[in-house]
Amino acid sequence: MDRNSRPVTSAAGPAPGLGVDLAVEVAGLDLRNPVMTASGTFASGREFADFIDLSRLGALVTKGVSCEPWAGNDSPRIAETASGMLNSIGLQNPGVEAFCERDLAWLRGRDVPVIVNVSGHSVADYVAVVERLERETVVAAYEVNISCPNVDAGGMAFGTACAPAAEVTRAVRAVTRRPVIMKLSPNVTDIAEIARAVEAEGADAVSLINTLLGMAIDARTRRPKLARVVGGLSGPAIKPVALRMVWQVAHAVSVPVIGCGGIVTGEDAVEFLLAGATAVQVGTANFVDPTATMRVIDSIERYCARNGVACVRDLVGALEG
Amino acid sequence: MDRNSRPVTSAAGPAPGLGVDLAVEVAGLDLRNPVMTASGTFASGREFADFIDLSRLGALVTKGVSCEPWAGNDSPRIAETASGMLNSIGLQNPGVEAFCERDLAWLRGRDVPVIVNVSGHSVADYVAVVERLERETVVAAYEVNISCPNVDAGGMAFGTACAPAAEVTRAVRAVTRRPVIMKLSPNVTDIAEIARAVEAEGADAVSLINTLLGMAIDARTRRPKLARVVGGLSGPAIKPVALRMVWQVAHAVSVPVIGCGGIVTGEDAVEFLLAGATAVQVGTANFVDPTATMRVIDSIERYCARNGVACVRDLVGALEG
Amino acid sequence: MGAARTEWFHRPRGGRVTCSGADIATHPLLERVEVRRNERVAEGVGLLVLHAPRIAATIEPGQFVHLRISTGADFILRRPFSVHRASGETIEVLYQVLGRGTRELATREAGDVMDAVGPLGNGWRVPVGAAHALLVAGGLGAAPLGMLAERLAQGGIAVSVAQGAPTAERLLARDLFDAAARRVVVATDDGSAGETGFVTGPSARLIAEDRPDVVYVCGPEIMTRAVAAQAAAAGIPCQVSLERLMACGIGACLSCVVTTTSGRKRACVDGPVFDAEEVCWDGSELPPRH
Amino acid sequence: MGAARTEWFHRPRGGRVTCSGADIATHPLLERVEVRRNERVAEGVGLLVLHAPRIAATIEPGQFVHLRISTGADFILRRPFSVHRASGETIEVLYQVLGRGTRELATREAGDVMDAVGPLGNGWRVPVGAAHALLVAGGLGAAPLGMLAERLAQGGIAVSVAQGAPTAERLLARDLFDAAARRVVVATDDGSAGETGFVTGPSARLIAEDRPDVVYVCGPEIMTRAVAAQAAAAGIPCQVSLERLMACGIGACLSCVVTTTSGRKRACVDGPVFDAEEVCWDGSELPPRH
Ligand SMILES: Cc1cc2nc3c(=O)[nH]c(=O)nc-3n(C[C@H](O)[C@H](O)[C@H](O)COP(=O)(O)OP(=O)(O)OC[C@H]3O[C@@H](n4cnc5c(N)ncnc54)[C@H](O)[C@@H]3O)c2cc1C
Ligand SMILES: Cc1cc2nc3c(=O)[nH]c(=O)nc-3n(C[C@H](O)[C@H](O)[C@H](O)COP(=O)(O)OP(=O)(O)OC[C@H]3O[C@@H](n4cnc5c(N)ncnc54)[C@H](O)[C@@H]3O)c2cc1C
Ligand SMILES: Cc1cc2nc3c(=O)[nH]c(=O)nc-3n(C[C@H](O)[C@H](O)[C@H](O)COP(=O)(O)O)c2cc1C
Ligand SMILES: Cc1cc2nc3c(=O)[nH]c(=O)nc-3n(C[C@H](O)[C@H](O)[C@H](O)COP(=O)(O)O)c2cc1C
Ligand code: FES
Ligand code: FES
Repeated sequence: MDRNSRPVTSAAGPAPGLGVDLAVEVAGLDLRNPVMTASGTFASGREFADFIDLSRLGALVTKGVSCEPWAGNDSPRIAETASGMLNSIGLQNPGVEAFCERDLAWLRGRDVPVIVNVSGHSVADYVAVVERLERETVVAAYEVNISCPNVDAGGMAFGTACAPAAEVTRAVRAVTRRPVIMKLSPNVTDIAEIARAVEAEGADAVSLINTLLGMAIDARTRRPKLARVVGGLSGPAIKPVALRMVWQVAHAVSVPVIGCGGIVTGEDAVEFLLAGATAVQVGTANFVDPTATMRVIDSIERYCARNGVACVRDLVGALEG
Repeated sequence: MDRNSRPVTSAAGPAPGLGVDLAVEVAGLDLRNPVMTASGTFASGREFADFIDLSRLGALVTKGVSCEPWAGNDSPRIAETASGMLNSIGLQNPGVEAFCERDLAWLRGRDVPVIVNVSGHSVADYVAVVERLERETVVAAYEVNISCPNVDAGGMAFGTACAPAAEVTRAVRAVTRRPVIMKLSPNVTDIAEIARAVEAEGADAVSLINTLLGMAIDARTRRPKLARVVGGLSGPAIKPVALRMVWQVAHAVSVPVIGCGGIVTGEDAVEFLLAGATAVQVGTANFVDPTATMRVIDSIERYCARNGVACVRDLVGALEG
Repeated sequence: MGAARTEWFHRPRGGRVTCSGADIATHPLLERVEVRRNERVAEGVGLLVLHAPRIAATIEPGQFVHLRISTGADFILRRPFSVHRASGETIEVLYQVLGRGTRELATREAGDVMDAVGPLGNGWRVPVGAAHALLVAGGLGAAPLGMLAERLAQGGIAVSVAQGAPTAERLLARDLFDAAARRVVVATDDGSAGETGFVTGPSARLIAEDRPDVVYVCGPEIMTRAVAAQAAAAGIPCQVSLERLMACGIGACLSCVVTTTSGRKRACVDGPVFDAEEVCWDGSELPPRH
Repeated sequence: MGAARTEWFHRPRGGRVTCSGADIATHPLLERVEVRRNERVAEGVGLLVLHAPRIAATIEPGQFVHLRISTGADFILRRPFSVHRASGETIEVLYQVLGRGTRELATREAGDVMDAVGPLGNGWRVPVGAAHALLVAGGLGAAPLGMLAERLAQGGIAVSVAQGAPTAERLLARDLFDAAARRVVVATDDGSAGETGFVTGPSARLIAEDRPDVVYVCGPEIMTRAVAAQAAAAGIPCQVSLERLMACGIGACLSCVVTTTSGRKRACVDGPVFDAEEVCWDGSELPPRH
């Protein structure tokens, strides 16, 4: 079976060219449009290259990478829920070394800004990953995940109180001049407070939300649906919570906010921009439709054209009272 | 038009009588089954009497009542979201005096345990409501709402930190010997901690979850869908979060837990029991199907019969590892 | 100015205009209904005919049903629709296709079943001694006025109609109005029928020329408000049917409130028909439809 | 014991058994497919025939498609189904009605369109020089083995089949097995066809009597594991097709991992077919079907 003999995939075509300026700047990065992939839902892009033109993305955010390889959690790792899904992948990844060799090597020359999502069990872990990645020129920025609900040590624990969130930010900030985006957890009483804490330590942007901690039970077997019992809720179900948090954080900090949570359509993305996000991430929707990011970009453009918005930046925070 | 000439409604029939013992005890109340109404979704029951036999309910939890009349928030007050809805009713109610005259008077002799949901802007408010209600014999217990996201002063603020939650509990506890159920907010970093704080002050049970704080935006008009901007998310979308919190709290306290959040079917209710709830509340589902509570009761019974569960209490916390 | 509120106590039910007091308790029921017909009647507008014998038996003009459209596993609130006409065992609904629910409604076919809660809300009331009524309909507002026109005519009350719509095709319920009214004046946005412009032109003229005893209004809230002001200025009692977002439809959730001179009332049980005088136009109306 | 792993490198594609190396990259595509037929074939089992020319052109036995069943507005993950048969421009899927997705799938009619991602996963591989293969199918496990039987026979490889199901009616893909195999031994739970009991009886016998060169297994994981043990004990190479919950189906989400001797692998791209020897049966299989 020859690779080349397989039919070319139905990659969504180029931007319709409606004369809308879609470019945004986030944390010093110039993006051709505000649409990124959400970490962990897009691997490093390779799996999607059959379906879409990666260079049309605003940015590509990779799956979380840690210092050493992580095996992740046992199966089952997902459960479908009403308008959403739970996952307890547990940041399975081959470690930063293998990541650089396989994933970053593949990403080189793809003409898309690469943001590497960084995980750790300790502050030193985060630092070690970033230090290793500093040698890789293809990396445009770091997104530091202090909000994963699926690992025992570290993960979300760093994102649910100001002091550890600030500490991780400070430590990462100290070892890189590249943009640092802190990815915040929604499983907190006051997300604006955490956002302010990481901003104070030099975060260039914040991204939110990561998944809500949830659980599903199979009444028939009387067992949790996830081997790890609890997992992270994503998808349209969480959009109202995500929008609210983006709106709160956008009012609380002056660094850019990257909005994420349940985005499936261009209209969803526009709602996040109106709430104050400068860019958005598409996550779970990629699983249902591998061309989701392209659809969202095109539909934002059409929304702008239809509504006389010459420049997508004019939508940011443009919610009317 | 004569009232009596109208056709009788299709009230769901009596329990199928499968020989399952559905009775549970919660905070000293003996309930004929574990199914209650969730506050604010059932008014005081009158509106549902055309559809169901109220005496079949485990308990009826009334809409929140405050000391003085509250006008609630402006319209629009609801927005539909993916598998859920937002509301920003804002605890509109006629005040405890009118509530006693109209609602409790109507409830007298209805043969259903009545739990009154109590709201306040201050600790003194909560106490005043309970003191007034102490004179009403029809009241079986209080559910103290320290978790409403829809009022500016009080409401959720009491439920998002241990000290105020404990303070409200202590104050209410001091003025009544009736069971006190504290209704907890999910908008917190650690709900188990709040549960322990109210248990320590003498709460007889905890109920959870109230709504998640959320927001919806109309991309066309660029305005928030709710006049109040933010509101409480309820319905199936939040079930995974509710289940997780019930499971956490059931492991953290020894008083009974009343589970709530997205219950639509009997299977949903069974999942909450397995997670550790002794009773459940059906909320938003009442809007879609006014007979929802009856369906849930019947279906729990059938689940038990089918699975050889003689007594519904055997399901409580029976999640297998 | 206007009739004293206590005079609103007749219901326009066929020939037998019965007296029932101001606080008419509605006893809604949950009925499994079957689609008999579902067809396009104009651009983006459908007519749904439902076999709903128990609701049909008691529904009054101005009341509505709350339809559970979705048959899927997913959660979706009911959708409220005025009953446009009831005859025998069927009720008819005129609906505009707007969002998720009505798009799905448009795909229902004869034989499909869904469930309906109804009759809901109060209906239009007839002032004692009224002999001549003006009905003012804007767009889909024609729906709850169709049945009213029919019943008023049956009850021997003279009917005039002022109707507005975007285009001639979207002048709905024309059959009912033409059969019941002695005079129908229309306006369309594009001039494709009647005069060009809003219905407030014809309504003002009919109020001035015909001096009706009562004005009934349903349409976009901005129009409703304008017509209510015309009636008030002419000293003619006026009732308006208002739309609010509704979760339960039966008075339990307080999502549908209308601010009135006597506090917040629920559109689903205290309305949707309100005495125009008591409505405080507080800007909480729904955004205009597309 | 068993064939060395490097020998697994032929794909059973029709008459032309081509050599393609171990790391066959699949290039899935997103195709809008049309339902040609959707019919009940047994209690709770449907056969779906899809017009899917691009997927049909390249799909191999053992590969699957990821179907987007829901056409509604609500969010629902895709559902993975093995391709049971491919001919010309169509692919066939045998599906068991279990939950929300398959219940909805059962309502699709000829002419309906949906979208499919495929071909996905690796397929069954043929050891170099194999002349005789045993296929062991449990319940719906017959689905991915049907196309394999057909292709092996076309490629001149002798086929035996051991098949188990709850009842005679649920012995699926019989037409393909009967046409391709020189010997089919069946077992049913209720004895309504063949012997009474599990398929592990016939499989043990066929392994012992026929000494196949390779064993292919698909069915409930507990059965798969038992048959894999029989093959291992007989020193016969064995491949198993495993089911895991899948979100993306294309290798991106890591929801579908199988623990192997070389770490966690993704069932959607590194599987669903695994060399039985490399699978660590870690108890993470799905709960048995109803
Ligand atoms: C008492 C009453 C009678 C009505 N009678 C009619 C009628 O006869 N014909 C007709 O076409 N429409 C009528 N409407 C409006 C109709 O209910 C909405 O157009 C419909 O619910 C829109 O649903 P959707 O899913 O298509 O829109 P979506 O925008 O997807 O609906 C989202 C939510 O908003 C609500 N909603 C959206 N628009 C309205 C609106 N204008 N009024 C109330 N709720 C709305 C929906 O019920 C739903 O909860 C009536 C409304 C009320 C309150
Ligand atoms: C590679 C592969 C091939 C398959 N081939 C077939 C086939 O040919 N015929 C067939 O009938 N079934 C097959 N299955 C199983 C089929 O995918 C499930 O039965 C189906 O997804 C159930 O969907 P549901 O909505 O009816 O059930 P639900 O229980 O409502 O589904 C809920 C979730 O669980 C998943 N799920 C439930 N059961 C299974 C299962 N056994 N395996 C994987 N995911 C599951 C669903 O995909 C969904 O994400 C295959 C599974 C895999 C992984
Ligand atoms: C399967 C899966 C894996 C994820 N892995 C990561 C991860 O490695 N790092 C991270 O920061 N977020 C991770 N997330 C969270 C997403 O990036 C995103 O924040 C979340 O899913 C909400 O967005 P959505 O609703 O669009 O999916 C993961 C989410 C899913 C569903
Ligand atoms: C319209 C509405 C009004 C509510 N009012 C109250 C209230 O007065 N007091 C209270 O404690 N909870 C109130 N709640 C919260 C519910 O009781 C319940 O906790 C929540 O809706 C989650 O359950 P559900 O998903 O089953 O609706 C209200 C919820 C809704 C939707
Ligand atoms: S819609 Fe619930 S009170 Fe009116
Ligand atoms: S299903 Fe996503 S990696 Fe296999």
